[in-house]
Amino acid sequence: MMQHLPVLQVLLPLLGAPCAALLRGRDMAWGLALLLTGAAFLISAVLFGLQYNAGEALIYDLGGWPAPLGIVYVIDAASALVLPVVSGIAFVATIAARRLVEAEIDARDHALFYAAWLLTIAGMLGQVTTGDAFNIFVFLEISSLSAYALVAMGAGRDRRALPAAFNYLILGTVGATFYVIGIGLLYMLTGTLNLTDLAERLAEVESTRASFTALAFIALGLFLKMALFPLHFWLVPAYAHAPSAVSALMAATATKVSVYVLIRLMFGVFGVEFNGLADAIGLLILTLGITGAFAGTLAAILETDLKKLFAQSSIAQLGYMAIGIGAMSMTGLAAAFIHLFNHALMKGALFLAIGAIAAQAGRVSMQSIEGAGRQIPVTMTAILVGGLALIGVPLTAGFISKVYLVRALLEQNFWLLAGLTFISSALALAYVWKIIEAAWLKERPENAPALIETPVHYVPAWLMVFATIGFGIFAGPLVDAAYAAAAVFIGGPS
Amino acid sequence: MAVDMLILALLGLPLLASALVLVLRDRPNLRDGQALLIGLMTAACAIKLYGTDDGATLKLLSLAAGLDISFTPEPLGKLFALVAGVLWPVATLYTIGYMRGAGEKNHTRFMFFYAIAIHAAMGIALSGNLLTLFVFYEILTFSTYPLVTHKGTAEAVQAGRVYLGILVASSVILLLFGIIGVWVLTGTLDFKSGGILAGHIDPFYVPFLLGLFAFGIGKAALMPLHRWLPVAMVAPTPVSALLHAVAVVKAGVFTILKVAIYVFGIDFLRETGSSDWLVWVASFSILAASIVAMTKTNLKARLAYSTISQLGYIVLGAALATSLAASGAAMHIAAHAAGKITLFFCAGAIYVAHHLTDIKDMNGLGRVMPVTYTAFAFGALSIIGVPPLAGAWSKIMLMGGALDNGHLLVLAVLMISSLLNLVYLGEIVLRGFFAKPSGKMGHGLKSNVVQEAPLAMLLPLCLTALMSLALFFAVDMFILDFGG
Amino acid sequence: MEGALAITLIALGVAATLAIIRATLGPTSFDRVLAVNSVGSIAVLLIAVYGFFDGRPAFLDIAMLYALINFIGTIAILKFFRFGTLGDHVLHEDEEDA
Amino acid sequence: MSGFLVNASLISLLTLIAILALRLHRLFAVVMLSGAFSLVAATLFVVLDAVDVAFTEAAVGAGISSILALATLSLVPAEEKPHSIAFVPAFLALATAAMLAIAVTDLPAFGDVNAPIHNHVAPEFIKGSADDIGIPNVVTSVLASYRGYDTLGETVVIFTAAIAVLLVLGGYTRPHRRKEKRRKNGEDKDAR
Amino acid sequence: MRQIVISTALLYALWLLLSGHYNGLLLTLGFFSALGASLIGARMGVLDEEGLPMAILLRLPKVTLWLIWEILKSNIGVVRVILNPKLARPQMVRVKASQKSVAGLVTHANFITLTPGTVSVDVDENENTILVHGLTDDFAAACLEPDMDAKVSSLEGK
Amino acid sequence: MTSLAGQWNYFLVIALMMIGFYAVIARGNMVKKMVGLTIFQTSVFMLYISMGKVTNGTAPILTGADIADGAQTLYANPLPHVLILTAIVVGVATTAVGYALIIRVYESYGTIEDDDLIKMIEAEEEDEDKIGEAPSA
Amino acid sequence: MSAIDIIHLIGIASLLVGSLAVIFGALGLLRLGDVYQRMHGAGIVDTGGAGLILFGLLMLSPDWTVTVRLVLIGFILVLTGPTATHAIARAVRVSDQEPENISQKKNKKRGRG
Amino acid sequence: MQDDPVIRVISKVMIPTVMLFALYVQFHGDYGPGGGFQAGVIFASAFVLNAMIFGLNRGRHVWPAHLNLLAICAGVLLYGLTGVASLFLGANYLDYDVLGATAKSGQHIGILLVEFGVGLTVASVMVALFFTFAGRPTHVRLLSKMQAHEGARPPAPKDEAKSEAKTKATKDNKTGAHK
Ligand code: NA
Ligand code: NA
Repeated sequence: MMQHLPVLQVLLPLLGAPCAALLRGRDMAWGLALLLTGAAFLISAVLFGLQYNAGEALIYDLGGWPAPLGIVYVIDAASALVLPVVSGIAFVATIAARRLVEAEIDARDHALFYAAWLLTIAGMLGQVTTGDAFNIFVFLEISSLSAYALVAMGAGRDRRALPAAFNYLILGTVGATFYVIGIGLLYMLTGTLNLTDLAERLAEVESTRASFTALAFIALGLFLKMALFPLHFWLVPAYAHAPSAVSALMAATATKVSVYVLIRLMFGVFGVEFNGLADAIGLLILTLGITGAFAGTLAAILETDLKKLFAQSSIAQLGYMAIGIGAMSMTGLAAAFIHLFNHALMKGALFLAIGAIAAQAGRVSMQSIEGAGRQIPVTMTAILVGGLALIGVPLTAGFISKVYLVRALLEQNFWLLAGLTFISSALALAYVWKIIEAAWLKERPENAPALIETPVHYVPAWLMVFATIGFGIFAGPLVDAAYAAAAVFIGGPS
Repeated sequence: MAVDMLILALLGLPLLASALVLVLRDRPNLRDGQALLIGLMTAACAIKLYGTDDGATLKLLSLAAGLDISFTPEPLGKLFALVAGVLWPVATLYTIGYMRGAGEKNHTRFMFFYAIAIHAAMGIALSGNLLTLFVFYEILTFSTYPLVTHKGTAEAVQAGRVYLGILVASSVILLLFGIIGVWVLTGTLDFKSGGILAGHIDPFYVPFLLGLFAFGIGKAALMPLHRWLPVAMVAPTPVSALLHAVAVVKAGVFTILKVAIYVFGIDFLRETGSSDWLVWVASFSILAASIVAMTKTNLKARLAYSTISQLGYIVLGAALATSLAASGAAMHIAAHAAGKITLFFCAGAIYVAHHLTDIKDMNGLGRVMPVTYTAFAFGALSIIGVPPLAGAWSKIMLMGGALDNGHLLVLAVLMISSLLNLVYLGEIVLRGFFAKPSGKMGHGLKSNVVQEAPLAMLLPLCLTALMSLALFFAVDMFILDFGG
Repeated sequence: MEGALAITLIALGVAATLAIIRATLGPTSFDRVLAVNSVGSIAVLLIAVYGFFDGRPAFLDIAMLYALINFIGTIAILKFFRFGTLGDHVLHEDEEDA
Repeated sequence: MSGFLVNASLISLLTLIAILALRLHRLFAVVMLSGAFSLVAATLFVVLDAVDVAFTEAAVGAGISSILALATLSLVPAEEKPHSIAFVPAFLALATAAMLAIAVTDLPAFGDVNAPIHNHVAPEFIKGSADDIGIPNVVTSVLASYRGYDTLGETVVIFTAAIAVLLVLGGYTRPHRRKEKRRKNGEDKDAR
Repeated sequence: MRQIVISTALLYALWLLLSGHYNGLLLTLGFFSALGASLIGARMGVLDEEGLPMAILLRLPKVTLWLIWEILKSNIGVVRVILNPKLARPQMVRVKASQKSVAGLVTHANFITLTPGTVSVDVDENENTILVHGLTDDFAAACLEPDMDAKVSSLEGK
Repeated sequence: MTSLAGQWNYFLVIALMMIGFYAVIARGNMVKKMVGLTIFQTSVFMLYISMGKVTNGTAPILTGADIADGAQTLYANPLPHVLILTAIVVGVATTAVGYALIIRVYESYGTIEDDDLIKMIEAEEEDEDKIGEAPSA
Repeated sequence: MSAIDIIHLIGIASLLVGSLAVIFGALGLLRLGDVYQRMHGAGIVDTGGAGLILFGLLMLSPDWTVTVRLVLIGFILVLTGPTATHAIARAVRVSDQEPENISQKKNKKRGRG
Repeated sequence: MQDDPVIRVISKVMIPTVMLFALYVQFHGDYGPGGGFQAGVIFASAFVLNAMIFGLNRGRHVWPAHLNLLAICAGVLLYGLTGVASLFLGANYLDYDVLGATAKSGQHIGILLVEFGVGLTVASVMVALFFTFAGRPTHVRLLSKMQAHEGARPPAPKDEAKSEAKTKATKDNKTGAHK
């Protein structure tokens, strides 16, 4: 059965969804989701090990049809790194979901909710694993469609979830359609959809305008999906008004997967030397990245709603990932992978902690957490550590991200850009500190509802916090894995 | 004891103290007692370490390839460890007296973060590479933040914002930039005698890189990044002692010195003339801060600007880039530490005993608090640079370094600044002993009745005053060779 | 034979265009429904005729499907007009009270 | 050339319908035009030899989509607020189109039998459908076997849509009590 | 039950006509498809006298040629009006129908609509009347003739 | 290098695509947006199907002779057809979810026009901030 | 001239006449005065046009599977075409959008009936 | 719509025909256009027609919601588990070769099964979609409820199409009363 692990890890949540939809008993669907995400996490960990030992990509021919005839699953150093992120966070978010969903979603909807939950996870895992350009689109849509519904479920508390979900749907679909146009052009030029085959055959026709346009459409589509500035405006309302469990899952994983797909196509198919345009493309992405970093951070500083604040911060953090990509180098790509990994942990921790509060207090604003540092110290400490990691304080995962990001920029002699990156990350201090001050330096208002915390509330967030610190202190394996992942796309160490 | 063990002890003992503080939070005497005891042990270890030979490196862990947390004691670091280690028990004793005397709340939290700050200072002192240094530098920042905002008033919160804003922003924007820049340029972050940069960088860019460090190290309070220091005066006096003498600003100037010596290499700096600009910035900082200090009538504020001015000497020492100047700077770390802690202890004692903060209200107070004022005079004279007190040597060494380097104008700066020191510190001593009581002093106090602060406070300030004296005679400890 | 088929195709195309024009002009909604229904019928014929270029029954299956869908679509639109819903006609609150 | 005429007239017709759909404010008319659009599009697919696609487009675009749109219009206002031309979107659309148009000039000519896509992989599908799978409809072979995994995904997408709609609109799994009551009272005329 | 059998048979015949592939699997699937469609149809309640008017279906071929002729005639009549729209004299007439079954009535109504120039607008199954829109006086008058009514009634038999 | 004349089909499709895309991003009415999206997507389908076309080819359903001894006839490329079948399904799935959301939006806001919605949401957010400030003020 | 040729000729003729009918029908849809009248135009498309074209194709049919389908399409059109037209007519009648001139006549007829 | 005998009777004839046509399309996907997806849509349209003509409740009665949900899931599972069967027979996921005696027959069986799964899911999903959309009470009711219960909500924009529908409905109600 070992050789089937690549497909099983997507299949479990995928086929688990219809089973979950049929379950009726209390918590049954949740139990199933927990079981399946746990299994997926386990499998992805095993796959990571298998791939590491093999030292080369594991290929799985679906339907027994070899590429390029059929669709293949590819476990290489890159997908082996991203899979555990998605499945691990999915697992932890599922643990937390029980309490959050109970508080925020009508009990009659739970079975369907967890079905959609599993679908969105399966969709993301599928996108990461597949080696087929069109199959990416199919799984992208599985995860997106279920995500639209999950976001809309926030309407039980906040009706703004509905227009947010609708706009998310429109822009998500436009993004996906752009992607499909790009893939269509590529197909027309090469006659294949298999990514490896595409890369080989594209080399012959890469100097055509059509191949460049294909890249532009694919990139635009994925920029939309990954909420890269200035195509980010759908993200904040969607994450802010979604149910807390959904915010946590999506904020930590959804956009990352699109970043990964972008890397896979930009570097894996078009190649870093593409058409002699690397510099121009890199510069464009760098510009968008740094602008997004500033725009997101500044917007976060002005926010008073914590979910929105951290959603804005996600825009900034995605900007950093774009910066890594835009450096168009081995280190840059490794940095993007490192940050992709680390940011998933930090945002997971933050949104899970905020979710624990939201489940009690509804909207989590600056005002509603005044003095919370004393009432729920464990939860608030999770937010503190997550916030410090966002700033990039040493011994947190965020520090490692930043070090490699800036290293990548400096290697390419982008000193000014490196400086700007530092400035924008320091600005994160402003919004993190607003929270710290509200939580610890203000007294809890007398009329404010009492907040409580039990292990159920904070354990999921703290799992992520431990990971954030753990990967901040023992980052070596992660860095190695990220470099190995980058080496998939850019041959050899630079 | 092996060097490794000493390093671990110096890092571990403060952590142990902080843990015990939490454990013993409901038993104040035990809590404070153990802190004092561990402080003394730390001081002993620091002294022991100072006597050992160099060369051992302790690699604690590796974040990633090339990113190690490692410790390498070298003369400068051992000196800073010594300063922090010896002053910590003294400051702890003083803190116990102050916190109880002034009736401050949250004593446990205070003691906890205080110990963490010492831990961070030790980490900085012994750091074997830039990454380690940076990590502990940030720990120091964040662990002192709760101390600065200890009072929890709106003013304290605002001060905390400025404190954290300047220190964190400067470090994560500029310092980290510089560190990663060095990493990319040289492929290493380890401190090495003679520096690591030579040959890896176009000399044209060296001044800029140096600038990243000089301003990135906000704790050195080089103008214009000095604002955090005066505003932090809102915190209780033991915090001021910690900031100005034991750990924080010393960590800043220590870092500058260490970077200049072990990363840039003073020869490389001098030969390329890359630090000339810093000489003038430091000089400006020295004079400007002194002048501002003269305008302040709040005692702690005046002391704060005095510190900014004095830190300029140390930066100047680094910027002059000769072995003698660097030794002078190192000497001044110790000398100023001893002197300034005395002054702050005295200010705290005055506040606890009489709730006075403004210099104008302190006319004639010397007669009410003779011990305190005598100690104050010792500290002031040391800082002004009057023999036989420690500050005299460091100024002489700096002047020598300036001569070596041909910066004659610096001599003038040093002399003028000594004059200014004399004016703004002397005024306090003179008012205390010779002026007629006035203002608040007039109410309910008889100028001929001695009314000192509690013994727990008095003892430390006498100790530190004597240290200022003792250091003058121990000068050969500080003649270090940095190869320039 | 090809010529006749081509002429038929063109004729059907012209007819479809005329019908679309009617669908646009209206003026009543029923004119539009009628016109769109005719477009459907014409499309059925168009595909049937086009299939003859290939001489394959596959196309006629599509034509058959068209005819069925066209009917269901028309019924749906009319139901929508008449009752304002495709589901059950529900009384309004005020009517219910009356 | 005749191919050109048929295609061009069909696409022109589609363009006409699209513009009308864009300009009309009565939404039910828009929905009907959208249905007509699908019918004509399906006809175009027939002309382009994509019979399976035509079949699907007819059933889905003209059938289910229109019915869902009508069901929606029965619940929301059927009139659009008038709008003037928005220049930024118009510019964006033009820019996108221009980008594509430039790309297209590089592509193999329409219907070119020597284009890469007709000579790589696709011949193997056509051959394999006969030799390996043994069914005449190559589209079915590719859909269900060669790319069967995509089709599993497609099925899941449809499943997802159902889950999503049931979540968003609820209702389906739990009948409205009021309606149940009315049915009992025999008031529900349409349902008798 | 009887209806299900009839329906299954009819639908299976339809399957056989459409299929064109007569292997065991498809013949079996076809049978079950026909049966399934009939069973669901029965469950929907569409397989009653109205939905499965065997009498009319069986006799339908009798009138086919006549109907085609009628359709052609009226086509020409309407084309004339289209060429000269002024000829149109639209009007509504109510036609009394003699059919006994609803299916017969519906057949009548659809025959009316099938012949252009007349459209059945409203069919009243209680009063057995059909409201017809005629394009001209002639068309309207033609529906009132008993000709078509009789033909349809003959389809019902008995 | 192929001549411009060989690409006419693509140009026409692109023009159509533009109309759909414009409707999606320019129109404030949600139903209109959905219709625009459908047109946009359908025109992409046409792009794909156009590329699968082979001049003088036929639908990719093998005739009897070809099944027996390999493909002799010229067939259209079946792969774009398969891809577009999937895309159509995805499209209708999206449409269904979109309409469901539109219904819910209307039920909770009383409008399906973007600009009205934005105003209402802004007002809501202002209220929220006011409520947020009240106790501490 | 063989029988096949004659059948083909009939088919072609039928197609051409059918084309004409479809055009006339669509023209009627466009030209006639109100919605009721236009239904008669649409009726031509559905009956004469469709019938003749399908008959023409039937004559040209290459094999019996095609024949079967053509007949079936014819059946479906005969069933659904008039039903749809009737449904539209009835919808017009119950709506408020009935053409003016008709309503008056209708009332008259009603009065008479 | 069933008050009109023409529509009613013709629909009754059409519904089984459409269903059979759907099944024909389902099982002849190997030979001609169509397959599970198209068949599912067509099959569902028979249900839609039935529900539009005879009312949703009668439609629900024919095919209850919980069964429908079961069918939705069963179709997906049928597809997915066909692939799992390949796994157990020692081949890769969705490799149908091992499902039959020969590779070709295996492919036939596999395609038949998965296409049926697709058809089942699609048909039941389309039915579910229609019933969910069409079964929703009209907004007029909801809005008035909303205003009554939740106080100040913005009033719905005045909608003429709706009031048309309303009068029509009322009229229909009256004309149908003689029954
Ligand atoms: Na459509
Ligand atoms: Na098929």
